[in-house]
Amino acid sequence: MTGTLLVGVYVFVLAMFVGFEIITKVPPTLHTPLMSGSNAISGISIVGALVIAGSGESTLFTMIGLAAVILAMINVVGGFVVTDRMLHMFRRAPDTKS
Amino acid sequence: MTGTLLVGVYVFVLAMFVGFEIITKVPPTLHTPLMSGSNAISGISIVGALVIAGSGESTLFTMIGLAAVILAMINVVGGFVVTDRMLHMFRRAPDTKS
Amino acid sequence: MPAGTLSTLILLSYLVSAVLFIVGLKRLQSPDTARGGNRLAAIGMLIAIVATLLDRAILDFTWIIAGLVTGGGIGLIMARMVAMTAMPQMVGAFNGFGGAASALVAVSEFLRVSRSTGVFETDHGISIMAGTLIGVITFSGSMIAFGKLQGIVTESAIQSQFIRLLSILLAVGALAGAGYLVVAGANELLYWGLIVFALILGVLVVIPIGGADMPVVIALLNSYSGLAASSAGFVLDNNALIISGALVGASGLILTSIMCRAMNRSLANVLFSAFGVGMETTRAGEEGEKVAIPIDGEDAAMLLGYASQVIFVPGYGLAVAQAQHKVRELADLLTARGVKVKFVVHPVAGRMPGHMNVLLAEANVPYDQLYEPEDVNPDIENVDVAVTIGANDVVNPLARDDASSPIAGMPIIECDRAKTSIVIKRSLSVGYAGIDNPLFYKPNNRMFFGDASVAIQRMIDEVKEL
Amino acid sequence: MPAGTLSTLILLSYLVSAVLFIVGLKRLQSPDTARGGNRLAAIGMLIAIVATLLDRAILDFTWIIAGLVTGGGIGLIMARMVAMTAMPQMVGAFNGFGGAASALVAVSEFLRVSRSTGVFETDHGISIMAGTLIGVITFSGSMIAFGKLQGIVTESAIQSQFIRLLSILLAVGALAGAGYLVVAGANELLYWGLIVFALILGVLVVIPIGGADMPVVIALLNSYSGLAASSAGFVLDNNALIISGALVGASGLILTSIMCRAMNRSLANVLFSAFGVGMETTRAGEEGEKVAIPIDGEDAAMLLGYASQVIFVPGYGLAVAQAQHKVRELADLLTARGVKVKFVVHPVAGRMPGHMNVLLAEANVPYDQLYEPEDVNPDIENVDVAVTIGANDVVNPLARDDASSPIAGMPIIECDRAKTSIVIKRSLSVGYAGIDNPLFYKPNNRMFFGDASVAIQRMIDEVKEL
Ligand SMILES: NC(=O)c1ccc[n+]([C@@H]2O[C@H](COP(=O)([O-])OP(=O)(O)OC[C@H]3O[C@@H](n4cnc5c(N)ncnc54)[C@H](OP(=O)(O)O)[C@@H]3O)[C@@H](O)[C@H]2O)c1
Ligand SMILES: NC(=O)c1ccc[n+]([C@@H]2O[C@H](COP(=O)([O-])OP(=O)(O)OC[C@H]3O[C@@H](n4cnc5c(N)ncnc54)[C@H](OP(=O)(O)O)[C@@H]3O)[C@@H](O)[C@H]2O)c1
Repeated sequence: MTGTLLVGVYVFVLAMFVGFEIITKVPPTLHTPLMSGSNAISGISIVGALVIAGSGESTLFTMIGLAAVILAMINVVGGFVVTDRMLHMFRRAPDTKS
Repeated sequence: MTGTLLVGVYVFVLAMFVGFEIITKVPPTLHTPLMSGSNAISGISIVGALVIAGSGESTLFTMIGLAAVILAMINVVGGFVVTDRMLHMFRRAPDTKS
Repeated sequence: MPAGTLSTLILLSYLVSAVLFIVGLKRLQSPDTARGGNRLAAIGMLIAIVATLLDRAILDFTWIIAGLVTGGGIGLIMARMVAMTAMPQMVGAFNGFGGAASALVAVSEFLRVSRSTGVFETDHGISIMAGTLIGVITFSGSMIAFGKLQGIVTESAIQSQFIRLLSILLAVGALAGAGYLVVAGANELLYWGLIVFALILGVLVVIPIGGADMPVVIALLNSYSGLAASSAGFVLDNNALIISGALVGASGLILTSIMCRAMNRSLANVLFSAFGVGMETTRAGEEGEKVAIPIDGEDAAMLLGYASQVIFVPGYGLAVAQAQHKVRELADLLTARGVKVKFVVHPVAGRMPGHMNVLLAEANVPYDQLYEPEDVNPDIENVDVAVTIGANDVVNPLARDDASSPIAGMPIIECDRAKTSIVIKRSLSVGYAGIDNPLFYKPNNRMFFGDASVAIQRMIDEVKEL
Repeated sequence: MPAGTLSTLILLSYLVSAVLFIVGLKRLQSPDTARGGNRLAAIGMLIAIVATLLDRAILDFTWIIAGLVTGGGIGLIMARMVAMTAMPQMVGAFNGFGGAASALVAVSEFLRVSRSTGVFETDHGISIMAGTLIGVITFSGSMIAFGKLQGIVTESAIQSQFIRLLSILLAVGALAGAGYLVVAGANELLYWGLIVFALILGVLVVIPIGGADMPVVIALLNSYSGLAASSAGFVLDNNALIISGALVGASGLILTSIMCRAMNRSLANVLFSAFGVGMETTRAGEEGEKVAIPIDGEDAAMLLGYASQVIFVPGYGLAVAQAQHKVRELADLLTARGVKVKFVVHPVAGRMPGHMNVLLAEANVPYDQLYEPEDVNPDIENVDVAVTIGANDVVNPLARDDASSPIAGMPIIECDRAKTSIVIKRSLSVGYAGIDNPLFYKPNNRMFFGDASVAIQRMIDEVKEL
């Protein structure tokens, strides 16, 4: 294993810890938005897709990249918008007691 | 900034997040052991100290390394042992209800 | 695309994105901050995209713009159009797209190596293979899950030894092929074969699972789509992808385990037992012996209108009947009459975690009027009327009383201990878990037969008459 | 020592160490798992040490063994001998050693560069300077904090404009010098100068802070010692150091902010206000006007022995008098008589977070008999006798009633609302915050003057007579 991969493993393990710690504290009320919101985040592969699509290496790569950009973008935009739509509906009682 | 330093920054930021998430959930009861235990962990610089002390580069480096090993080792052993001593005293009631 | 070739600024932007994702998810810990958190995460994504576009490795923007606009447009339309009840399949489809995108990143990296040296550095090769396989399986599995929930794939759930054996063979074959490719160097034909294997594997793994278990599968695939993104991150040596993928991976795993625990079943049981197959049509066998007392709208309205404390327990049927607005209307009517109304939401009521919360939020029920079972159960004797609306398993006393029942140990809302219980559903048939519900035959229970939406409307009309 | 030269196995061991540290700290979230967690962390450290020793960069083991044995021995003896009451200064001293070790790592790296090329890569140079400065300041600051708590540095707290100005000048000088070194290349004389600056700076920053504020300073220095280790990690490009240091850095910061918040003061106020200076000798001015009613052992024993509910509120005086075992004995006696006894521990009672918990645990008080203020305050009217043992500020009603008091807003244990309150202390003098306590003059309060240990012994004797 090279150092670079290993550093990636360090980063992965730490991020997993952060994820576990943060997500376990999300209340059940918000589990559906959590699912769609985190789903949108997994569209981060858009970053890789963009580089491929723009590399100009050959038509093949451009087309693969284009497909990846479209798919990832659906995931990103769709995910964030639908989460926002859901969360928009959550509201406190107008006559809040506490 | 080189890539290596930046990766270090990634690791640092993630570890800070992990630390914050985990430590905020430690109850006040255990704050003193937390302080001494985390203190022991900061003795991790023993790792750097060992490499210097063993590098055999010159007497100067060996002596600096030796001093660093001794100091870090006091921190590590002292920290863990004193924390264990404290935690040993924490116990549940013999007639636990729950 | 090793890290060295990206400029510091871009790498720092990625770090900012990752931090925004983390902070955004953290804000999801409370409904008050959740919307802002989602926006922060979206801003993080925007920063990552813009930073990437500034990368000097990008030479040709034509197709990129086309792709961004097309994908963004489709995503926007889907997100705007989808009904709240269709959320599970929507998330399922998005998972699939994310997985496919990650897989395509790995594919193009494979092709790049294959068309230059043809030899993999071991760890780069492993990352590419992992990215490809996980991404493709996520894609085909998600599409099947989507199809099942949407009613497109009507294939009834079958759990045959044959399928299981075939899956194992395919998995072993895919792993062996991937290993061979890493060691022996790029071979495009074999690689396409692997991809086909993975596509079929995804289908075979999801097909045998009962439609009702799909939400668990979707949460699991959510986790996979994260792992696929992480793998793509390893392929590109990009920490932003690794971090974001790991966050999503952790999130999906936790949701999966929460659902399994709330149903008191293991993940293996969900994946391999063909649970919940064809039970929508099963009828309780002992109807003849036990008596379920029906009630009509007028009597129900009398009970409700003159009660001092009422709880509503929504379940999957509420979602099916889209009765959330009606229920809210009824609750408002009763509150206006001085009745104390609470909504009690079980963590696995409905078909995905937090499903009821989203529906009730859509109907403008403030989230601080929602209670969890453990808040209400201790004093449930003081509740005059417990109205169960299209719920079944989550109010089934067997979970508490019968250790041999398949749902034994699952926490329930103990409506049978309320002074009076009213259950609104269309028949005496079973729910998700496929077991009979003794609550229906308790002397203090009344059945209000009918579609939840229609039934509640009837109650509203009658309460207004009081 | 760039990462590339370390073998994969060693790097993986470091990852395992880091994970063990994280899991170990996580286990500190409950007293049941805390001890195991501490051991896990210790195992993680052992793994890191062993992995490092296997590194081929290590050629000469003689001095290493000598160092490990000497340091380990000293640490062991210190840890075994220290009294529980001396914990704050102990942690303070250890912080200093850790900071010094990190600084020495940076120093040796500086010397290595200085004696080869003499030129720094910018980021390597920055890491070295940060490691040196943070480590050295942590060291000298910790030594002063230790000295103050141990009573070696008796220098009374002074907060003069001169010291503040000098500190700022030194800080600016150190930063400028460090920047110059990074840009212009190694210059050993200047570097030693910087170290002297940093040593003095550490002293000057801590000297003006009142002895009573030392625990906050120690938590802050704890955080610094973590940051110093992280810097050393950047210097050596070693992620294990970076991660561990960041964990400790976060932990120290959180403890600092918890202490400040519990005292309702800002960190800036703690560091720069010379709060709590010389107040051990300050007497409340209005003693003459108000009347504090004393009580003797016999009457106190009567009240306690025939009560049905008693709470004990320990404070700093308990630690001073080492009365924890006596209190436990009294509590046992009362419990045997059928009295319901609770210990109510304020989060900042004593002089460091969790101080009382450690003392009571030492006296074998089970931790599930310890309550937090908010558990007890709502029903405190039903408490027959509230016994305050060497506490003062944490039961001061001014925090609740007087918005202009320096402790306004600090949560307190409302002993003044109990049926009877007994306060055990040696005089009417003030506590840490230096303000008078109206509780002493309430009609339902009795003062039991004397050293806590002696006073409790008197109560024990009298209760036995009942
Ligand atoms: N939430 C999650 O994350 C999740 C995930 C996976 C599995 N599950 C499982 O799903 C179940 C959820 O329990 P639940 O009580 O909410 O639902 P349930 O047990 O599945 O029962 C739903 C009931 O609603 C009735 N119904 C259907 N359509 C209706 C309509 N239009 N009007 C009125 N009633 C209607 C059905 O009876 P009729 O046919 O007689 O009308 C059915 O018995 C649990 O077993 C849980 O383990 C939950
Ligand atoms: N825990 C932390 O982390 C922390 C950190 C920093 C600051 N603080 C501060 O420390 C204070 C803690 O409050 P506290 O109520 O525990 O202590 P306190 O307000 O400092 O009062 C302690 C009292 O104990 C008495 N005492 C001293 N020696 C005694 C002995 N041998 N026998 C009997 N009594 C004795 C003293 O009165 P006499 O002289 O009359 O006996 C003194 O008034 C708070 O203000 C808090 O903000 C806490």
